[in-house]
Amino acid sequence: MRLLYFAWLRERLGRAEEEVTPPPSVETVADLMAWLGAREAGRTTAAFAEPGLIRAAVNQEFAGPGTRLAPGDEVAFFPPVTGG
Amino acid sequence: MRLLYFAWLRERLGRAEEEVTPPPSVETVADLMAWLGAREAGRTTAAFAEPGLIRAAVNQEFAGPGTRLAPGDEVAFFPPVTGG
Amino acid sequence: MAGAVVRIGAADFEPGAELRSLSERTEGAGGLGCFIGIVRGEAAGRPIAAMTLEHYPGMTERAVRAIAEEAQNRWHLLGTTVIHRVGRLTPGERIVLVMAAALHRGPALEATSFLIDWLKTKAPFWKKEHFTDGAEAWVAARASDEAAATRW
Amino acid sequence: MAGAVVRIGAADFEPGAELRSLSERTEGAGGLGCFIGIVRGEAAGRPIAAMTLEHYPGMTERAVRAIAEEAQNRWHLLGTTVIHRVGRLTPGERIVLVMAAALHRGPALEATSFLIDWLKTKAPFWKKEHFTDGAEAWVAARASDEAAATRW
Repeated sequence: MRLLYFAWLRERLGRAEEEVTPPPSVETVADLMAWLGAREAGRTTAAFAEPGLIRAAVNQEFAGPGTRLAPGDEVAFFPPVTGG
Repeated sequence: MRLLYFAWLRERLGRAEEEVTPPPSVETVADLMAWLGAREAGRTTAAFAEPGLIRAAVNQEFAGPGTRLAPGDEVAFFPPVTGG
Repeated sequence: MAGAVVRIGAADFEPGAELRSLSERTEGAGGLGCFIGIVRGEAAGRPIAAMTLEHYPGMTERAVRAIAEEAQNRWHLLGTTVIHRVGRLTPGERIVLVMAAALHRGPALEATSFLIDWLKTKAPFWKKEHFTDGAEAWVAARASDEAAATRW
Repeated sequence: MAGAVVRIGAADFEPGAELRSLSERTEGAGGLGCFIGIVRGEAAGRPIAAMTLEHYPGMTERAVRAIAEEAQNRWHLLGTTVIHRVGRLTPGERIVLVMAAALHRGPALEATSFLIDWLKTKAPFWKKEHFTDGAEAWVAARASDEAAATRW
Protein backbone atom coordinates (compact mmCIF):
# COMPACT_ATOMS: atom_id res chain seq x y z
CA MET A 1 0.00 0.00 0.00
CA ARG A 2 1.42 3.36 -1.05
CA LEU A 3 1.15 6.26 1.40
CA LEU A 4 1.59 9.94 0.52
CA TYR A 5 1.99 12.85 2.95
CA PHE A 6 1.52 16.57 2.33
CA ALA A 7 2.22 19.94 3.96
CA TRP A 8 3.15 19.91 7.68
CA LEU A 9 2.39 16.21 7.93
CA ARG A 10 5.06 15.50 5.31
CA GLU A 11 7.48 17.83 7.10
CA ARG A 12 6.83 16.30 10.51
CA LEU A 13 7.25 12.73 9.22
CA GLY A 14 10.33 13.71 7.24
CA ARG A 15 9.11 11.91 4.11
CA ALA A 16 6.67 12.49 1.25
CA GLU A 17 5.77 8.85 0.65
CA GLU A 18 6.39 5.30 1.69
CA GLU A 19 5.26 1.73 1.01
CA VAL A 20 3.65 -0.09 3.94
CA THR A 21 2.06 -3.51 4.46
CA PRO A 22 -0.40 -3.15 7.34
CA PRO A 23 -1.77 -6.29 9.08
CA PRO A 24 -5.16 -7.68 7.93
CA SER A 25 -6.84 -6.08 10.95
CA VAL A 26 -6.36 -2.66 9.27
CA GLU A 27 -9.55 -2.45 7.23
CA THR A 28 -10.38 1.28 7.12
CA VAL A 29 -8.74 4.70 6.91
CA ALA A 30 -9.25 5.12 10.69
CA ASP A 31 -7.59 1.73 11.33
CA LEU A 32 -4.64 2.77 9.18
CA MET A 33 -4.23 6.07 11.02
CA ALA A 34 -4.32 4.28 14.39
CA TRP A 35 -1.76 1.75 13.18
CA LEU A 36 0.53 4.51 11.85
CA GLY A 37 0.10 6.46 15.11
CA ALA A 38 1.04 3.40 17.24
CA ARG A 39 4.13 2.91 15.08
CA GLU A 40 5.25 6.42 16.11
CA ALA A 41 4.58 5.92 19.84
CA GLY A 42 7.15 7.60 22.03
CA ARG A 43 8.50 10.03 19.42
CA THR A 44 8.49 13.64 20.59
CA THR A 45 6.74 15.02 17.52
CA ALA A 46 4.22 12.34 16.68
CA ALA A 47 2.60 13.30 13.36
CA PHE A 48 -0.56 11.27 13.96
CA ALA A 49 -1.01 12.45 17.54
CA GLU A 50 -4.12 14.47 16.62
CA PRO A 51 -6.02 12.47 14.00
CA GLY A 52 -8.76 15.15 14.02
CA LEU A 53 -6.38 17.51 12.23
CA ILE A 54 -5.68 15.05 9.44
CA ARG A 55 -7.69 14.37 6.29
CA ALA A 56 -7.30 11.48 3.88
CA ALA A 57 -7.77 10.54 0.26
CA VAL A 58 -7.95 7.03 -1.12
CA ASN A 59 -7.00 6.63 -4.76
CA GLN A 60 -7.09 10.41 -5.16
CA GLU A 61 -10.62 10.91 -3.81
CA PHE A 62 -11.35 12.50 -0.43
CA ALA A 63 -12.14 9.65 2.00
CA GLY A 64 -13.72 9.64 5.46
CA PRO A 65 -12.38 7.57 8.40
CA GLY A 66 -14.74 4.69 7.65
CA THR A 67 -13.59 4.23 4.06
CA ARG A 68 -12.48 0.62 3.49
CA LEU A 69 -9.03 -0.09 2.12
CA ALA A 70 -7.76 -2.68 -0.33
CA PRO A 71 -4.21 -3.82 -1.04
CA GLY A 72 -2.67 -1.65 -3.72
CA ASP A 73 -4.62 1.47 -2.72
CA GLU A 74 -2.89 4.84 -2.85
CA VAL A 75 -3.67 6.51 0.48
CA ALA A 76 -2.80 10.16 1.14
CA PHE A 77 -2.82 11.99 4.48
CA PHE A 78 -2.76 15.77 4.78
CA PRO A 79 -4.06 18.73 6.81
CA PRO A 80 -7.41 20.23 5.77
CA VAL A 81 -6.90 21.87 2.38
CA THR A 82 -6.43 25.62 2.46
CA GLY A 83 -7.08 26.38 -1.19
CA GLY A 84 -4.89 28.25 -3.62
CA MET B 1 -29.68 76.93 -27.85
CA ARG B 2 -28.01 73.89 -29.33
CA LEU B 3 -30.10 70.76 -29.82
CA LEU B 4 -28.73 67.26 -30.39
CA TYR B 5 -30.67 64.19 -31.54
CA PHE B 6 -29.74 60.53 -31.28
CA ALA B 7 -30.79 57.12 -32.60
CA TRP B 8 -34.23 56.88 -34.26
CA LEU B 9 -35.05 60.45 -33.27
CA ARG B 10 -32.04 61.67 -35.25
CA GLU B 11 -33.03 59.47 -38.20
CA ARG B 12 -36.66 60.60 -38.12
CA LEU B 13 -35.75 64.27 -37.95
CA GLY B 14 -33.09 63.83 -40.61
CA ARG B 15 -30.50 65.79 -38.63
CA ALA B 16 -28.13 65.21 -35.71
CA GLU B 17 -28.15 68.77 -34.39
CA GLU B 18 -29.47 72.27 -34.90
CA GLU B 19 -29.45 75.72 -33.35
CA VAL B 20 -32.84 77.05 -32.23
CA THR B 21 -34.05 80.20 -30.50
CA PRO B 22 -37.29 79.28 -28.73
CA PRO B 23 -39.62 82.06 -27.50
CA PRO B 24 -39.35 83.18 -23.85
CA SER B 25 -42.42 81.09 -22.98
CA VAL B 26 -40.29 77.96 -23.39
CA GLU B 27 -38.91 77.59 -19.87
CA THR B 28 -38.55 73.85 -19.35
CA VAL B 29 -37.61 70.67 -21.21
CA ALA B 30 -41.34 69.83 -21.51
CA ASP B 31 -42.03 73.29 -22.98
CA LEU B 32 -39.23 72.81 -25.49
CA MET B 33 -40.56 69.40 -26.56
CA ALA B 34 -44.05 70.83 -27.02
CA TRP B 35 -42.68 73.74 -29.06
CA LEU B 36 -40.61 71.39 -31.24
CA GLY B 37 -43.65 69.10 -31.66
CA ALA B 38 -45.85 72.00 -32.74
CA ARG B 39 -43.23 73.05 -35.28
CA GLU B 40 -43.59 69.60 -36.90
CA ALA B 41 -47.39 69.62 -36.96
CA GLY B 42 -48.83 67.97 -40.03
CA ARG B 43 -45.74 66.01 -41.04
CA THR B 44 -46.43 62.33 -41.61
CA THR B 45 -43.64 61.07 -39.37
CA ALA B 46 -43.65 63.54 -36.52
CA ALA B 47 -40.62 62.78 -34.34
CA PHE B 48 -42.08 64.39 -31.22
CA ALA B 49 -45.54 62.80 -31.63
CA GLU B 50 -45.01 60.56 -28.59
CA PRO B 51 -43.09 62.58 -26.01
CA GLY B 52 -43.31 59.64 -23.56
CA LEU B 53 -40.83 57.75 -25.73
CA ILE B 54 -38.26 60.54 -25.61
CA ARG B 55 -35.69 61.30 -22.93
CA ALA B 56 -33.59 64.43 -22.56
CA ALA B 57 -30.28 65.66 -21.27
CA VAL B 58 -29.37 69.25 -20.49
CA ASN B 59 -25.69 70.09 -20.63
CA GLN B 60 -24.88 66.36 -20.78
CA GLU B 61 -26.83 65.36 -17.69
CA PHE B 62 -30.10 63.39 -17.80
CA ALA B 63 -32.94 65.87 -17.29
CA GLY B 64 -36.62 65.39 -16.47
CA PRO B 65 -39.46 67.27 -18.22
CA GLY B 66 -39.53 69.94 -15.50
CA THR B 67 -35.86 70.87 -15.85
CA ARG B 68 -35.52 74.62 -16.48
CA LEU B 69 -33.59 75.83 -19.50
CA ALA B 70 -31.25 78.76 -19.99
CA PRO B 71 -29.99 80.36 -23.20
CA GLY B 72 -26.79 78.63 -24.34
CA ASP B 73 -27.80 75.23 -22.91
CA GLU B 74 -26.93 72.10 -24.86
CA VAL B 75 -30.14 70.07 -24.96
CA ALA B 76 -30.18 66.50 -26.27
CA PHE B 77 -33.22 64.36 -27.10
CA PHE B 78 -33.08 60.61 -27.55
CA PRO B 79 -34.97 57.35 -26.98
CA PRO B 80 -34.47 55.61 -23.61
CA VAL B 81 -30.88 54.37 -23.55
CA THR B 82 -30.44 50.69 -24.36
CA GLY B 83 -26.92 50.23 -23.02
CA GLY B 84 -23.94 48.83 -24.81
CA MET C 1 -6.08 54.85 -5.91
CA ALA C 2 -4.92 54.63 -9.52
CA GLY C 3 -8.26 55.87 -10.77
CA ALA C 4 -10.45 54.91 -13.64
CA VAL C 5 -9.30 54.59 -17.23
CA VAL C 6 -12.26 55.12 -19.57
CA ARG C 7 -12.23 54.96 -23.36
CA ILE C 8 -15.24 55.19 -25.68
CA GLY C 9 -14.52 54.93 -29.38
CA ALA C 10 -14.52 52.92 -32.57
CA ALA C 11 -11.10 51.33 -32.07
CA ASP C 12 -10.71 47.71 -31.04
CA PHE C 13 -8.70 46.89 -27.88
CA GLU C 14 -6.26 44.19 -26.88
CA PRO C 15 -7.40 42.55 -23.61
CA GLY C 16 -3.93 41.27 -22.71
CA ALA C 17 -2.37 44.71 -23.02
CA GLU C 18 -5.17 46.29 -20.97
CA LEU C 19 -4.79 43.68 -18.22
CA ARG C 20 -1.06 44.28 -18.10
CA SER C 21 -1.61 48.03 -17.92
CA LEU C 22 -4.14 47.74 -15.07
CA SER C 23 -1.89 45.34 -13.22
CA GLU C 24 1.08 47.68 -13.49
CA ARG C 25 -0.82 50.65 -12.13
CA THR C 26 -2.44 48.77 -9.21
CA GLU C 27 0.51 47.43 -7.25
CA GLY C 28 -0.60 45.54 -4.17
CA ALA C 29 -3.81 44.25 -5.75
CA GLY C 30 -4.67 40.65 -4.91
CA GLY C 31 -7.27 40.19 -7.62
CA LEU C 32 -8.30 41.48 -11.02
CA GLY C 33 -11.84 40.87 -12.22
CA CYS C 34 -12.52 41.20 -15.91
CA PHE C 35 -15.39 40.92 -18.37
CA ILE C 36 -15.16 40.99 -22.15
CA GLY C 37 -18.32 41.34 -24.20
CA ILE C 38 -18.51 40.00 -27.73
CA VAL C 39 -21.12 40.72 -30.41
CA ARG C 40 -23.41 37.71 -30.74
CA GLY C 41 -24.69 36.46 -34.08
CA GLU C 42 -28.33 36.73 -33.16
CA ALA C 43 -30.76 39.04 -31.44
CA ALA C 44 -34.02 37.68 -30.01
CA GLY C 45 -33.53 34.54 -32.08
CA ARG C 46 -32.98 36.34 -35.41
CA PRO C 47 -29.55 36.20 -37.08
CA ILE C 48 -27.85 39.55 -37.33
CA ALA C 49 -25.17 40.70 -39.76
CA ALA C 50 -24.01 43.61 -37.62
CA MET C 51 -24.99 46.08 -34.96
CA THR C 52 -24.37 49.79 -34.67
CA LEU C 53 -23.69 51.45 -31.34
CA GLU C 54 -24.38 55.16 -31.13
CA HIS C 55 -23.24 57.29 -28.22
CA TYR C 56 -23.40 60.92 -27.09
CA PRO C 57 -19.80 62.10 -27.26
CA GLY C 58 -18.96 63.89 -24.06
CA MET C 59 -21.97 62.79 -22.04
CA THR C 60 -21.32 59.08 -22.49
CA GLU C 61 -17.69 59.40 -21.35
CA ARG C 62 -18.76 61.49 -18.35
CA ALA C 63 -21.44 59.01 -17.33
CA VAL C 64 -19.12 56.02 -17.67
CA ARG C 65 -16.36 57.77 -15.73
CA ALA C 66 -18.82 58.69 -12.96
CA ILE C 67 -19.99 55.10 -12.56
CA ALA C 68 -16.41 53.77 -12.60
CA GLU C 69 -15.52 56.22 -9.83
CA GLU C 70 -18.63 55.21 -7.89
CA ALA C 71 -17.51 51.57 -8.14
CA GLN C 72 -14.01 52.53 -7.02
CA ASN C 73 -15.38 54.17 -3.89
CA ARG C 74 -17.98 51.53 -3.15
CA TRP C 75 -15.63 48.54 -3.40
CA HIS C 76 -12.39 50.31 -2.44
CA LEU C 77 -10.87 49.42 -5.78
CA LEU C 78 -7.26 50.07 -6.62
CA GLY C 79 -8.15 50.78 -10.25
CA THR C 80 -10.65 50.18 -13.04
CA THR C 81 -10.61 50.12 -16.82
CA VAL C 82 -13.72 50.50 -18.96
CA ILE C 83 -13.47 50.42 -22.74
CA HIS C 84 -16.58 50.52 -24.91
CA ARG C 85 -16.63 50.49 -28.67
CA VAL C 86 -19.10 52.38 -30.85
CA GLY C 87 -19.97 52.30 -34.54
CA ARG C 88 -20.71 49.26 -36.66
CA LEU C 89 -19.60 45.92 -35.21
CA THR C 90 -20.03 42.42 -36.59
CA PRO C 91 -20.62 39.13 -34.73
CA GLY C 92 -17.50 37.84 -33.00
CA GLU C 93 -16.03 41.32 -32.51
CA ARG C 94 -15.15 42.53 -29.00
CA ILE C 95 -17.44 45.34 -27.93
CA VAL C 96 -16.74 46.04 -24.26
CA LEU C 97 -14.06 45.46 -21.63
CA VAL C 98 -14.51 46.01 -17.88
CA MET C 99 -11.76 45.39 -15.36
CA ALA C 100 -11.50 46.06 -11.62
CA ALA C 101 -8.48 45.58 -9.36
CA ALA C 102 -8.91 45.13 -5.60
CA LEU C 103 -7.13 43.68 -2.60
CA HIS C 104 -9.41 40.63 -2.64
CA ARG C 105 -11.43 38.61 -5.12
CA GLY C 106 -14.89 39.49 -3.79
CA PRO C 107 -14.79 43.24 -4.46
CA ALA C 108 -12.95 42.77 -7.77
CA LEU C 109 -15.63 40.47 -9.18
CA GLU C 110 -18.59 42.29 -7.64
CA ALA C 111 -17.42 45.60 -9.08
CA THR C 112 -16.90 43.98 -12.48
CA SER C 113 -20.49 42.65 -12.42
CA PHE C 114 -21.84 45.99 -11.27
CA LEU C 115 -20.07 47.91 -14.03
CA ILE C 116 -21.05 45.60 -16.86
CA ASP C 117 -24.69 45.47 -15.67
CA TRP C 118 -24.78 49.25 -15.64
CA LEU C 119 -23.10 49.56 -19.03
CA LYS C 120 -25.49 47.07 -20.64
CA THR C 121 -28.60 48.78 -19.31
CA LYS C 122 -28.15 52.36 -18.12
CA ALA C 123 -25.21 53.75 -20.09
CA PRO C 124 -25.99 56.34 -22.77
CA PHE C 125 -25.74 54.07 -25.81
CA TRP C 126 -28.29 53.28 -28.50
CA LYS C 127 -28.13 50.05 -30.39
CA LYS C 128 -29.35 49.25 -33.86
CA GLU C 129 -29.45 45.69 -35.10
CA HIS C 130 -28.87 44.88 -38.76
CA PHE C 131 -30.51 41.53 -39.53
CA THR C 132 -29.17 39.19 -42.18
CA ASP C 133 -32.39 39.62 -44.20
CA GLY C 134 -31.61 43.31 -44.63
CA ALA C 135 -34.04 44.60 -42.00
CA GLU C 136 -32.76 46.88 -39.29
CA ALA C 137 -34.23 48.09 -36.01
CA TRP C 138 -33.31 50.21 -33.02
CA VAL C 139 -33.34 48.12 -29.85
CA ALA C 140 -35.83 49.05 -27.12
CA ALA C 141 -34.80 49.03 -23.44
CA ARG C 142 -35.20 45.54 -21.97
CA ALA C 143 -37.05 44.81 -18.74
CA SER C 144 -34.65 41.98 -17.76
CA ASP C 145 -31.67 44.30 -18.09
CA GLU C 146 -33.40 46.85 -15.89
CA ALA C 147 -33.84 44.13 -13.27
CA ALA C 148 -30.16 43.17 -13.41
CA ALA C 149 -29.08 46.77 -12.91
CA THR C 150 -31.47 47.47 -10.05
CA ARG C 151 -30.10 44.61 -7.93
CA TRP C 152 -27.21 46.94 -7.14
CA MET D 1 -19.07 22.67 -25.54
CA ALA D 2 -15.35 23.26 -25.87
CA GLY D 3 -14.68 21.78 -22.45
CA ALA D 4 -12.42 22.76 -19.63
CA VAL D 5 -8.73 23.52 -19.97
CA VAL D 6 -6.97 22.87 -16.64
CA ARG D 7 -3.30 23.36 -15.87
CA ILE D 8 -1.62 23.02 -12.47
CA GLY D 9 2.11 23.67 -12.37
CA ALA D 10 4.99 25.94 -11.53
CA ALA D 11 5.01 27.85 -14.82
CA ASP D 12 3.68 31.39 -15.10
CA PHE D 13 0.92 32.14 -17.63
CA GLU D 14 0.14 34.98 -19.99
CA PRO D 15 -3.44 36.20 -19.42
CA GLY D 16 -3.77 37.77 -22.88
CA ALA D 17 -2.78 34.55 -24.64
CA GLU D 18 -5.17 32.52 -22.48
CA LEU D 19 -8.04 34.90 -23.19
CA ARG D 20 -7.33 34.69 -26.91
CA SER D 21 -7.23 30.91 -26.75
CA LEU D 22 -10.54 30.67 -24.83
CA SER D 23 -12.16 33.13 -27.21
CA GLU D 24 -11.04 31.16 -30.24
CA ARG D 25 -12.42 27.88 -28.95
CA THR D 26 -15.79 29.33 -27.82
CA GLU D 27 -17.26 30.79 -30.99
CA GLY D 28 -20.68 32.25 -30.38
CA ALA D 29 -19.91 33.33 -26.81
CA GLY D 30 -21.29 36.75 -25.84
CA GLY D 31 -19.22 37.15 -22.71
CA LEU D 32 -15.98 36.07 -21.11
CA GLY D 33 -15.58 36.38 -17.34
CA CYS D 34 -12.10 36.31 -15.93
CA PHE D 35 -10.32 36.50 -12.60
CA ILE D 36 -6.59 36.78 -12.03
CA GLY D 37 -5.17 36.25 -8.54
CA ILE D 38 -1.93 37.88 -7.50
CA VAL D 39 0.23 37.10 -4.47
CA ARG D 40 -0.20 39.86 -1.89
CA GLY D 41 2.64 41.24 0.17
CA GLU D 42 1.04 40.47 3.51
CA ALA D 43 -0.87 37.77 5.30
CA ALA D 44 -3.07 38.61 8.29
CA GLY D 45 -1.30 41.96 8.53
CA ARG D 46 2.24 40.55 8.55
CA PRO D 47 4.54 41.21 5.59
CA ILE D 48 5.49 38.10 3.66
CA ALA D 49 8.53 37.48 1.47
CA ALA D 50 6.98 34.55 -0.37
CA MET D 51 4.46 31.75 -0.21
CA THR D 52 4.73 28.13 -1.21
CA LEU D 53 1.79 26.27 -2.72
CA GLU D 54 1.86 22.50 -2.44
CA HIS D 55 -0.54 20.26 -4.35
CA TYR D 56 -1.25 16.56 -4.76
CA PRO D 57 -0.24 15.80 -8.33
CA GLY D 58 -2.98 13.84 -9.99
CA MET D 59 -5.67 14.42 -7.38
CA THR D 60 -5.52 18.20 -7.59
CA GLU D 61 -5.88 18.20 -11.38
CA ARG D 62 -8.78 15.73 -11.16
CA ALA D 63 -10.57 17.80 -8.53
CA VAL D 64 -10.12 21.06 -10.47
CA ARG D 65 -11.27 19.46 -13.71
CA ALA D 66 -14.35 18.03 -11.98
CA ILE D 67 -15.36 21.42 -10.59
CA ALA D 68 -14.77 23.13 -13.95
CA GLU D 69 -17.01 20.56 -15.62
CA GLU D 70 -19.63 21.06 -12.91
CA ALA D 71 -19.55 24.80 -13.62
CA GLN D 72 -19.84 24.14 -17.35
CA ASN D 73 -22.99 22.10 -16.83
CA ARG D 74 -24.51 24.36 -14.22
CA TRP D 75 -24.11 27.60 -16.18
CA HIS D 76 -24.20 26.12 -19.70
CA LEU D 77 -20.74 27.46 -20.38
CA LEU D 78 -19.12 27.29 -23.79
CA GLY D 79 -15.69 26.80 -22.23
CA THR D 80 -13.56 27.38 -19.16
CA THR D 81 -9.87 27.78 -18.39
CA VAL D 82 -8.36 27.24 -14.94
CA ILE D 83 -4.64 27.68 -14.39
CA HIS D 84 -3.14 27.43 -10.90
CA ARG D 85 0.50 27.78 -10.07
CA VAL D 86 2.34 25.82 -7.37
CA GLY D 87 5.75 26.12 -5.75
CA ARG D 88 7.34 29.22 -4.30
CA LEU D 89 5.77 32.53 -5.38
CA THR D 90 6.66 36.07 -4.36
CA PRO D 91 4.38 39.11 -3.89
CA GLY D 92 3.18 40.57 -7.18
CA GLU D 93 3.36 37.26 -9.03
CA ARG D 94 0.26 35.87 -10.73
CA ILE D 95 -0.94 32.73 -8.98
CA VAL D 96 -4.30 31.79 -10.50
CA LEU D 97 -6.39 32.42 -13.60
CA VAL D 98 -10.06 31.51 -14.01
CA MET D 99 -12.04 32.20 -17.16
CA ALA D 100 -15.54 31.23 -18.26
CA ALA D 101 -17.20 31.83 -21.63
CA ALA D 102 -20.98 31.90 -21.96
CA LEU D 103 -23.71 33.26 -24.20
CA HIS D 104 -24.47 36.03 -21.71
CA ARG D 105 -22.66 38.03 -19.04
CA GLY D 106 -24.56 36.67 -16.02
CA PRO D 107 -23.47 33.03 -16.33
CA ALA D 108 -19.93 33.99 -17.38
CA LEU D 109 -19.35 36.09 -14.26
CA GLU D 110 -21.24 33.83 -11.85
CA ALA D 111 -19.25 30.80 -12.99
CA THR D 112 -16.02 32.78 -12.63
CA SER D 113 -16.93 33.69 -9.03
CA PHE D 114 -17.96 30.13 -8.25
CA LEU D 115 -14.71 28.68 -9.58
CA ILE D 116 -12.41 31.11 -7.80
CA ASP D 117 -14.31 30.72 -4.50
CA TRP D 118 -13.95 26.95 -4.77
CA LEU D 119 -10.27 27.15 -5.72
CA LYS D 120 -9.46 29.47 -2.82
CA THR D 121 -11.19 27.30 -0.22
CA LYS D 122 -11.86 23.70 -1.23
CA ALA D 123 -9.21 22.84 -3.81
CA PRO D 124 -6.47 20.42 -2.71
CA PHE D 125 -3.72 22.96 -2.12
CA TRP D 126 -1.70 23.68 1.00
CA LYS D 127 -0.18 27.07 1.52
CA LYS D 128 2.87 28.02 3.54
CA GLU D 129 3.67 31.65 4.21
CA HIS D 130 7.26 32.84 4.50
CA PHE D 131 7.32 36.04 6.55
CA THR D 132 9.91 38.74 6.03
CA ASP D 133 11.28 38.12 9.55
CA GLY D 134 12.26 34.59 8.54
CA ALA D 135 9.36 32.81 10.23
CA GLU D 136 7.20 30.47 8.20
CA ALA D 137 3.86 28.82 8.83
CA TRP D 138 1.36 26.57 7.12
CA VAL D 139 -1.96 28.34 6.67
CA ALA D 140 -5.00 26.90 8.43
CA ALA D 141 -8.38 26.72 6.67
CA ARG D 142 -10.27 30.00 7.06
CA ALA D 143 -13.86 30.24 8.23
CA SER D 144 -14.63 33.22 5.95
CA ASP D 145 -13.47 31.28 2.91
CA GLU D 146 -15.66 28.37 3.90
CA ALA D 147 -18.60 30.76 4.02
CA ALA D 148 -17.83 32.13 0.55
CA ALA D 149 -17.69 28.66 -0.94
CA THR D 150 -20.89 27.43 0.70
CA ARG D 151 -23.01 30.22 -0.79
CA TRP D 152 -22.95 28.19 -4.00
